[in-house]
Amino acid sequence: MTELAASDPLPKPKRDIAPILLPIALALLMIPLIGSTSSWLTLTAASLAMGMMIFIMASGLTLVFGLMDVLNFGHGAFIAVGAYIATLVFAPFAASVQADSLLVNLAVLAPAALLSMAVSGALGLVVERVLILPVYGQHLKQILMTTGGLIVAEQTLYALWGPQIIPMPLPASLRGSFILGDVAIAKYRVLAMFIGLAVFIAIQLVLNRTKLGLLIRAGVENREMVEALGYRIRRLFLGVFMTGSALAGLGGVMWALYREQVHASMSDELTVLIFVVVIIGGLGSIGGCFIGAILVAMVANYGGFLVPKLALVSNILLMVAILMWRPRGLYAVTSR
Amino acid sequence: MTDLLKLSGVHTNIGRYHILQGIDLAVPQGQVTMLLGRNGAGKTTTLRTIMGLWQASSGEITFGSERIESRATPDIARLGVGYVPESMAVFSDLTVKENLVLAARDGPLDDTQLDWIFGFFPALRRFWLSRAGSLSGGQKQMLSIARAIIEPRKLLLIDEPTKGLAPAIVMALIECLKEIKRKGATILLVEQNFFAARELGDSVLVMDNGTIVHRGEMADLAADVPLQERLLGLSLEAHQ
Amino acid sequence: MMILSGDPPRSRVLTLVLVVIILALAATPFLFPGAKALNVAAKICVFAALVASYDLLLGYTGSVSFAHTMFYGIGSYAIAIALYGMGPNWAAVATGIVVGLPLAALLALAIGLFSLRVAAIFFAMITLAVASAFQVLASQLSWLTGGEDGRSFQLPELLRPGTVLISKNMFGFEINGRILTFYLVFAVSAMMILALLRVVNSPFGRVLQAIRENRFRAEALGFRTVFHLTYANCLAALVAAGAGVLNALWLRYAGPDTSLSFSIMLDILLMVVIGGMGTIYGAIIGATIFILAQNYLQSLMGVASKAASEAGLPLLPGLLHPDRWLLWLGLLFIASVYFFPSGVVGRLRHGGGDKGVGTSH
Amino acid sequence: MTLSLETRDLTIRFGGHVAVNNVSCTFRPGELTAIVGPNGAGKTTYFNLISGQLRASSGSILFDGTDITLQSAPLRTRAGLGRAFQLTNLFPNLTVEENVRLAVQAASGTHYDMLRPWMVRRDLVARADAILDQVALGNRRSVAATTLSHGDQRKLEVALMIALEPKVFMFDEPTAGMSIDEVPVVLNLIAQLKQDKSKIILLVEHKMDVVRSLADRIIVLHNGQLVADGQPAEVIASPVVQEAYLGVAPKSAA
Repeated sequence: MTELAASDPLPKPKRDIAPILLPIALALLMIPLIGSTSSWLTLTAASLAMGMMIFIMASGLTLVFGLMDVLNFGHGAFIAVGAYIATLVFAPFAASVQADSLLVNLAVLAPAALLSMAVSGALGLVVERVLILPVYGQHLKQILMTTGGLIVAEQTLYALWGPQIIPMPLPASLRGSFILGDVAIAKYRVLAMFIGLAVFIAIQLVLNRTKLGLLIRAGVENREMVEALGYRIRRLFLGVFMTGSALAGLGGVMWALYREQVHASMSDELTVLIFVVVIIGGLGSIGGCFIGAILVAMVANYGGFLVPKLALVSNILLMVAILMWRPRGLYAVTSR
Repeated sequence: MTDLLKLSGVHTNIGRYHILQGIDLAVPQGQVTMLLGRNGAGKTTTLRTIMGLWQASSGEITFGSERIESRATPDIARLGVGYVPESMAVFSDLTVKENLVLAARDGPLDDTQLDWIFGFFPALRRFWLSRAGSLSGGQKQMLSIARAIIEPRKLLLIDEPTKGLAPAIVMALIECLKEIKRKGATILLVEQNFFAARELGDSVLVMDNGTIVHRGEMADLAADVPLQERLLGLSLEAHQ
Repeated sequence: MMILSGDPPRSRVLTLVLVVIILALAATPFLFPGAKALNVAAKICVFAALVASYDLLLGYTGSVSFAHTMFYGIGSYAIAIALYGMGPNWAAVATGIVVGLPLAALLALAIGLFSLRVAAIFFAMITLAVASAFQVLASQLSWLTGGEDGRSFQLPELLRPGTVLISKNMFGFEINGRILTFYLVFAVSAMMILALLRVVNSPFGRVLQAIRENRFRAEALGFRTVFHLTYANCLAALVAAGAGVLNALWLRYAGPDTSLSFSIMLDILLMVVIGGMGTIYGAIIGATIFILAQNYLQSLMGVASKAASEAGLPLLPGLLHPDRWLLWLGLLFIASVYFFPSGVVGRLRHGGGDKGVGTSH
Repeated sequence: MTLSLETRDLTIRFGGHVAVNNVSCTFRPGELTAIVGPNGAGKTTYFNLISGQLRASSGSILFDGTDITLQSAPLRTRAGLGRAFQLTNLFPNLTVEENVRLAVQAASGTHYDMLRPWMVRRDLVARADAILDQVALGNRRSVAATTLSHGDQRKLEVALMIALEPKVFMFDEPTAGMSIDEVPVVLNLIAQLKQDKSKIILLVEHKMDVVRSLADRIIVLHNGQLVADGQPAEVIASPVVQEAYLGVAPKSAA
């Protein structure tokens, strides 16, 4: 492949870095407010871990919207389904989960996560074909149909598993914290951060370094032209939708382990959270979604520490503040 | 000479609008066929219907030996049809390189083909790694055309490539299209710039109100000023 | 005709159905004695008004709001907190109304100015987020709202069941404070629905429809659409809060489950879709069908579930359990959006030989 | 003070593309100005800048002595700028009469009247009906706008503008896509409006015969720039128009 050195200066567009600086500035601003460095480090680590989990859950939603102009109000259902499926694996292997060996734990955890992703991905296929296909291009009906889908999914979970909360204990080797001096960082949070970052980097690599990613980015901008170049975008979309659903499932498992419990109503709670994140990030923007997730988690953690009462409405306040600054979110996607 | 593309009795409705009202046309192999006509005559709709972006409500479209009127756009593209839309539709978020990588559907970019394209449009080499969105209108048009010819296509559908371009760029474009034609491509070209049309066209079709109102040799139309005026609604008084 | 603002039902069957519903509601205390029937009738009245106000948003402006129960809840809580705090007197009722309704309108104003500038999809998401924050807030501020338990309160003397206004030996029926409360609910709901009918058929209402049809063009005609949408949002919030007041007065209680929960939001969505969006009359039909089904079909489900479990069928008992009521509603909802988007009213009007679209002459 | 509409160095850029480039022009009452130029010359964009659908990158617009460059579209309409759109832009599921009534209502300043049913406003209804008769749509008044033929929809589009009682009429290709027999109705309407010498009329049009029969003045846009301005006969004959319309000169192509 030709790699040509540019002979003339390229008119590089200015990179919009203000949103990237935002969480950094917020974190730095909190050092004096929180006072103790160790608390600050703990809270920051907690924020990043939580942010990564939220990002994993929200990324599919924002990508699907950007690519196909479909807003799935039922995205939260994939999260709950993922979590429930994981309990299916956890229950019979409770002994392995509690074994004090990382390898044994992972031998249960990894298949559980994979199965969850497979099931929620498959569910994504069904949802796209049944609920979304008939209402492309009609926002109002999309909202109504997918809301209906959310109810049905949630109620089915109740019917199958009952209304009780199912405990989902952390595997033994992931309990406890890493202690660095007087800073304690929970082991599971480190894992969550690691997985979240891996997912983010993977998404970025796919989007920027592969032809598939180019297709997705091009499709976000102009679906017709991608088709006119000879690519079957419907299949591409279905693939993205299923990937997004599978990621939601993965996020569900991680969230369940974080809370150490599973409940059908978790989809409601998380739907709101991921909506706030994708609104803040700018509908359709992966980078915005990533920053938005971290911001939401930071506000929740720092806010919860400083002004516990405020934590209840902190998301809304954050959203209002961001939208006053940028009415279409941090990174507005150009085509809409 | 065989016809590469043939439309017979094609009607297209968009919503409640009956835009194409029975189009019969043939694009001979290896020629540049001009499609002229005033705004709203249905030229763009004709190209979009061929490309499958709008579904013909009736009629037949034959490409080579295949019937394509009910095929999906990607399948039509894969038969070897390149499309340069009126809006250029470059992917502005992608770099020039990435735009071309996508356009080279079946493999990596071919260096000789690329050098050939750079020969016409040096700007593309210069802005190889820039976002397409930062290009000027003319450069976007070049990219859009480059995208359609980066791999050999049997048929090119090009919609008003000179629209809104400065004269010097128009000249470069005309040269490029002539070269593509020499290489054996078949082109159906929508154009409002009559001089560009005269330079390039072998045969000509004129549309009005969703039908073809004139078909003939480009040279004949170019010589017949009253006919031009009648068909295109343009006044050429100043040249008399 | 003026009481209907020149927008009659325009279908003989629809007129008949509406008349039957309204007469049955009005005569419930006499026709169907018993607390349950009266409860169902009162709930139909309250929800008809609530759904009609939602229709103003969904059907006439095309914006999906998930914050409607929030306004409903504000009305309910305002009256409950006032009567709980100030004791069962009329001043408390007045305070609840004077505080609750403007509060709802103000909040709607803020949300509207904030989110109606951009796409409809933003409005839907933002209302969902705000409503859920409000729900959390209401359950956390338990010193004010009673938390998860809610607030029970006493009504003013006149409205209590024990207050006998006309004794049984006069007409053979006893008219007591409970029945008076029912008629209060009935009358206020009817007034609110008629007022909404007036609004949607006013010049203002036509602008709302114009915005729904083509917002860009409405702006080009000189209408500042953000303000129109925001006014509509405020009006809808006011009526919703009014319905909330009635609901609390009837139940003598306000709590998260009866006035704020997300499932009420879904009920409203379902009622408006079943009844027919953009008709106002659809609200009456939708509320009646839905609430009758909820109260009478749900018990049927219980019977079926028990039968299925006795027959030893797998899965079915769980799916038919009355608690899975929402599952079936969800399916019904999807089916009605898909197959039946114009609702009962749309079907009746269409089948009723009305060929005009919009208003006929 | 007489009515005036002026654009000063009006410019708009989309990314690297300058769609309208430093256009300065003053429009006078009693004068029908046709704006011509090839496809993509920036005519509709220029219209969108004046009527407020787009915001200028630089330059200003003065209307009736006020700088309206930063005003929103609704405010400009209220100030008296009326616009008929190139692509028919109606309220599809409302009746023909309701479409016009909405415009009449906007012109009368009735924005937030929500306590009276619309039929009580007989003045609005009567005016709407009168305008429908004027554009020969009186017999279609109670059908939905979407069921009208293309030509009738164009007429309705014009009716909406007339109903606004604007000081400036802006027609964007009013006869585009009309069948031959429908064209005269619209042209007669424009000719009628021309009788009122206190109004400014702007017309974007491709068909030169239409321009020649109606225009008092022609301005030519080419690649976003104003390249000619003057009497119809002299502008049409000028070489710059030939080049703008017909492309590069033959000698340079040789």
